[in-house]
Amino acid sequence: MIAVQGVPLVDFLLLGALLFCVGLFAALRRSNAIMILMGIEVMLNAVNINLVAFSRYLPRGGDRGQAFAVFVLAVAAAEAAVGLAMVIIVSRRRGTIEIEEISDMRG
Amino acid sequence: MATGGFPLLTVLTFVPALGAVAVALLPGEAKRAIRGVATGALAVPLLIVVGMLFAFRYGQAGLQFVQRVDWIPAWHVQYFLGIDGLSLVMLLLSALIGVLAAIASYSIDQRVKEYFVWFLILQTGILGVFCAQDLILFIFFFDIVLLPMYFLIAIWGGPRREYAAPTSQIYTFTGSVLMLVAFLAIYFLTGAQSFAIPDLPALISQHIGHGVQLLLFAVIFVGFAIKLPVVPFHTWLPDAHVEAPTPISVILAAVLLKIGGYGLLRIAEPLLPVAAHTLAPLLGVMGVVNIIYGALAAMSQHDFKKLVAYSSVSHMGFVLLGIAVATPLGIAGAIFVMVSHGLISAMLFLMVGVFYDRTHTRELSRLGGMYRTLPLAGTILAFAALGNLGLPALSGFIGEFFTLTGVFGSFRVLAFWTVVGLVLVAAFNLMLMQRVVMGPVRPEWKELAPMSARELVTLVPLMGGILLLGTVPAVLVNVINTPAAQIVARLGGG
Amino acid sequence: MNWPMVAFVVLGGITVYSGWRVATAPLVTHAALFLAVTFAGVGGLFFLLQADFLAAVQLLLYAGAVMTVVIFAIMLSEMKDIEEPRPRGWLGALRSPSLGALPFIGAVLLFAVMLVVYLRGAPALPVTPLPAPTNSTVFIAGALFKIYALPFEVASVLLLAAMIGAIILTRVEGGRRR
Amino acid sequence: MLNTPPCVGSCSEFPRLPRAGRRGADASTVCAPAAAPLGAEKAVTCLLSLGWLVPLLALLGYVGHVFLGQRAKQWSALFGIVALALGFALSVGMLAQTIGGASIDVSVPWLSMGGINVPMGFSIGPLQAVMLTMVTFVSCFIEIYSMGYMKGDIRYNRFFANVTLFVAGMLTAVVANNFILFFAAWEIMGLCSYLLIGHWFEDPANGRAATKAFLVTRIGDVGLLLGIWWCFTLTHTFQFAALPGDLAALHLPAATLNAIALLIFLGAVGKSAQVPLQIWLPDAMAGPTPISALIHAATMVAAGVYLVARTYPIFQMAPSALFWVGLVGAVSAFIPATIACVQTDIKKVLAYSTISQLGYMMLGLGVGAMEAGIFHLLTHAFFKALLFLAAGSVIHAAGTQNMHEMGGLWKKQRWTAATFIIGSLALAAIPPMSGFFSKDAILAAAYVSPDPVFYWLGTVAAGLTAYYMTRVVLMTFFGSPRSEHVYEHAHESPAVMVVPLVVLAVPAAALGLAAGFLRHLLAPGYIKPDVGLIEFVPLLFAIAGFLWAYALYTAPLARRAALLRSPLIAAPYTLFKQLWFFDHAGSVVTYVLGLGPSFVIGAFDRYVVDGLVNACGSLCLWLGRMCRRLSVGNAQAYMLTIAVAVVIGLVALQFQAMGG
Repeated sequence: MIAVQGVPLVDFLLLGALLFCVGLFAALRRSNAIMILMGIEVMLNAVNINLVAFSRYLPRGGDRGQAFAVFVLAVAAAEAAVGLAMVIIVSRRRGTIEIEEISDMRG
Repeated sequence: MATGGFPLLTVLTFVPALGAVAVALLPGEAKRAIRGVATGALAVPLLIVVGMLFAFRYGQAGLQFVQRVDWIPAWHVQYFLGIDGLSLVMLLLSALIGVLAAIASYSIDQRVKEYFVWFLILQTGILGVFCAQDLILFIFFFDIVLLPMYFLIAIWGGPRREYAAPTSQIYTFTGSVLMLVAFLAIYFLTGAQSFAIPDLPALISQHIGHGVQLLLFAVIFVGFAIKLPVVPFHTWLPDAHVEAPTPISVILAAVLLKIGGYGLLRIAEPLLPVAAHTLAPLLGVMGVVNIIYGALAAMSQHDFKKLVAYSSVSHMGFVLLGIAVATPLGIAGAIFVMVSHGLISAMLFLMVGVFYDRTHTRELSRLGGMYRTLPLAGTILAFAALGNLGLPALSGFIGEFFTLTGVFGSFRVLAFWTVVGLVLVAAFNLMLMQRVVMGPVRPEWKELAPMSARELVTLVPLMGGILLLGTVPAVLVNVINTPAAQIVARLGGG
Repeated sequence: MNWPMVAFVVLGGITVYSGWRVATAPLVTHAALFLAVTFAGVGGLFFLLQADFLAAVQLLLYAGAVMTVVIFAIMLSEMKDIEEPRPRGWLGALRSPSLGALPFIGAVLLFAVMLVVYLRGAPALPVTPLPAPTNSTVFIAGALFKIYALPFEVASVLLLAAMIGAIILTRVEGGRRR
Repeated sequence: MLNTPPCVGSCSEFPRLPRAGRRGADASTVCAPAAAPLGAEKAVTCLLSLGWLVPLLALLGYVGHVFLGQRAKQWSALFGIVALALGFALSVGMLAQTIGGASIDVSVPWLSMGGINVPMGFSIGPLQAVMLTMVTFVSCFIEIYSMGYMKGDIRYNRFFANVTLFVAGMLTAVVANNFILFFAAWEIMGLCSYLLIGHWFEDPANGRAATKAFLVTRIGDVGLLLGIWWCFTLTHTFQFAALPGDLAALHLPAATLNAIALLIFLGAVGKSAQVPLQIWLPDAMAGPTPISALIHAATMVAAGVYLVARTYPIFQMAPSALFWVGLVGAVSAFIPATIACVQTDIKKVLAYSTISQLGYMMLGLGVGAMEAGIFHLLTHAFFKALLFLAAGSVIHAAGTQNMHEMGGLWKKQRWTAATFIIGSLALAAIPPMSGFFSKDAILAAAYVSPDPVFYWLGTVAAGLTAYYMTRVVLMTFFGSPRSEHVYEHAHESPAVMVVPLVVLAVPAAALGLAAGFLRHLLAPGYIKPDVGLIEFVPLLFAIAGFLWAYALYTAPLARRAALLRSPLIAAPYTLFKQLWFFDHAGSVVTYVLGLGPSFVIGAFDRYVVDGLVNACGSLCLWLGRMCRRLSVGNAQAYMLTIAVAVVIGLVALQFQAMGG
């Protein structure tokens, strides 16, 4: 296994941050509900990277980081399932899942 | 009685609350039972207060029937009850008015149970306010009074009650919030270990600079000025009065307004004497403005109840003037005016109720010739109106005369202006009598039901009280001399 | 040659690029595929970090389950067209129909701030990872079932609720096809 | 001079009343035997110590009316009459004792409030005894008269109750020995005058007249209040006995003394309807005639003069106060006399004549002749009450107050006419009637005083008085009846009304003889200034006035109409007819100071102050709406705001980290 000796923790954090911002950009840019959910999935993964990196580099935490990453996974899965179910319903009822039309909840 | 003794004041304050619970348990239809229990629950405090009148040691300064127990130790808040002459007088007034208003409430017949539950909670709040010696406890009872008032006006009120109830209660609530802020400021600035009113003055004078004291006094004053009411903050009163049912506007005028004056005397003056001294001229001017403004506004009213409401504004001006003068005579006069106005305005509002129940109108232009149609009611209204304009041999005169004697000593110019107010007060009371009582008999009011025994039961004690205080004022004055002297001593010593 | 760094750079690059494509791919299906690549990239990173259990779970769960759910969603929802209008010029990709250039600016801004934060904090962070545990699954299991037993149960309840919710929502629709 | 043994018994030496601060001053009965006791130890129960009984009897009469009046039906009037008769008997007894020089001043502690000690009590001296006798005598006979006049009135009992309460108020005012009790009684009198003027309140005009009366007197009372407070602030006492001494001891500046005296005088001006506060008295004629006789002629309006007399030492201390009193008196004597000459309503003529005579009394006080003023007050009380009652009898018979509808009633009402003429002669100060002696004393003192203007104003007014009284007599009783209906309808009043007329006519005529006795009683050392022939100048004016009126009103109507057109007479005529524009001034003041500002304040309050409060309410609503528009409904916008918020948070943390 390629041990990750040479890579400092900071790089992982930067990668996580970059991936998070890309996910955010995806969520904000897209006008299609599903795409937004995908963006959110990416952001969640970015968080996982950080968690695992912390668990591996920081002595005090032990492997809490990885355990927590598992929970993030669980939540992400549940969120994806319910989110997409709702998107399907909206598309059926409204015939569209463009964010602009779905704005009944405005002020 | 020392702290350990029988918790008389707690019993006094919470008997109406128990009454409320009892009434709540009764079935809604049993109207007679509800009224009986409610009146009983209100009569008990009156008996207790009358008992206390005898047990009270008048000459002795300081608090009596004291009960002091930790309530919220974490924040140094204590359940601290105690009364002196001033509180005793106010308790007597509110207990008496409470019973009379309850009897007057027999005319209310929709949702009777709810009405009396709120009524009893209101009475508990009132009695509590006059006993509380801890700032937070004072605010606690002060706010307990607000909620029932809202419901009592909003549900059983007149046509514009939806507007009047929230406005008036929010207005008063803002006042109490202001006061709370000031009390907390005092607590933190002085690092006091308790909110007890007797202990704070010393700490305040040590820890808080004059500038801050002035600011604190101003904030507390605004809180009580809304309740008193003082002119710029008075507009809630006419609306609240006009829309409130008769017994409630009796309590509002006779007792609730006095909480403002009582608060100034109990909290604002003793706690911040230096600020009180520097702001005294301003208070005096506001008092005079109150009198003249209230009288002029009353003159231009077309609604009977609004006229009486503005007359309350005008009379509270005397209280403010007496407090501003801060001499034993001035303050004793202010307290006397509070009690006498309590009785007189209660009578006036009851009379408004008497005429409204029969004619269903409060338009002064439509009322007239009541001497002939309701001779007894006309005479009693005349009695009340003459008491209101300060006719000697009635309590109004003694209060105003001695307050202004005190005022003349300190602010001569104010006395000259107040005297103009006196003429205006006489004017609007006479106009009231002319429009309602005199004049030809109106065809539409030909056959009105004469005064019922129940109405007379509520009015006769008040007339007796006014006459007694008018001819033998020493009865009340001996009780309030000591607290007045005490307040002034602390002010002077301040 | 610092192989781990090379591996890290390659995997990181793939993940970030596919993430970027998820954001900018005109076709929904393309975006979905790139999403799968991103998940795989992250899984690879976990391997790199010797968190083998997590890597496996990641690949299995994300790349597998979540992707299928996304694909289902794409197919079942009646999108008008899966083709987004061709953006004009290279800047077009950055503009969103409703918010314009704001998303990109927001994301860049956020990244810049995080960059600054990390770089300022970098010296204090350790450079070399701890000695990897022989078998991370045992270790994670210990954490999951001893220290975080309660959260674990809650997570399971959450998943159960999500399942039921998804079924009911879609079933009701299924029952009465309009 | 009968020399009854001086009052001994329970009187003790005259200790000065303790200054404020001593709690529970015991009942310091004071009964100073002025004349040296002859050692005769005859223990005569000091009638004076029962002085408080007189007002109390009247009060009991009132209580009787209120509670038992309804049942007693037509005999309910007896409560008042019996009470007053007893009061009169007691007063005469006390008068006898005061002649011996006894006086009494009793106080009991009533109230100690805020560190001041307010005793309450009564004091009887020669002045008080005389007033008590007059008031009880006049009011007793007026009540007897009213039994006839008010027969059949729906509120018969309430009328007598109010009259008796009024007399109780007047008597209390006379006996009061401190300002508070005095002011209380003063206001009770105002109240009863208000209630009685508005007795027939069905007619709104009566109601307005009553309110006007109360308000105008209230303006005066308010001045008195200020005077009282000023005295109290300086001397810490309300007692009449102690005040002058304490004020003198303070050596106050002239301005303060003047101010205090004039403020007290303002109270008198209000109550005694002196110019400019005299506008209420003519309107007060709306009340029943016995009331006009009792309250608005004999007693209440005289209370103002009594107040000045009671606090005379204070006026004497104030350098220029007496001048103003004299001036107001002289002006109040002249102007109403002119107005009375042109009035057509018999009661209005008598009302203006009352103001004029009160002006004489104030003039008397103003020029230092206090006992002359008081003597005129007494004589005026009798003959003016007589005139009003006689006028009442005419109105009762003729059914109208307008003199143009009367005429030739001499044949129909012999007794009323005779008593009316006696009253008129007394009023016109024709010797040997009482009016001559009292008015002459005042004018003599005025002549000697430093301001001769007062004397000439008084003398011209005397002439005018004779003119308008002759005019009234001629128009009412002589000449040809101007309306047949009135003439047929006229008949002599019943005995219960005529007897009081005759009884009152006796003192109206004979009281002049008692001038010397009264002068000695009221001011022992005073000698009437002897002005020789000047004494008869006012009489000449009076005779001239009589002749002019006689010439004018026995001639045919046409000549009078022609006279009116001549420029010399037309201008003053309109001036007098318009009541010297005082009423217009009054209504202007009411609107400018009263109703106008009240309307403005009412509107200001409703729209501006209340508007501000409502504005706060609507401000919150507006803010609410603004915030609502912020949430646009676009999910992505929300996400973006969160992201931006995080960015700002981090940046802030960094700055804090850097800064910290």
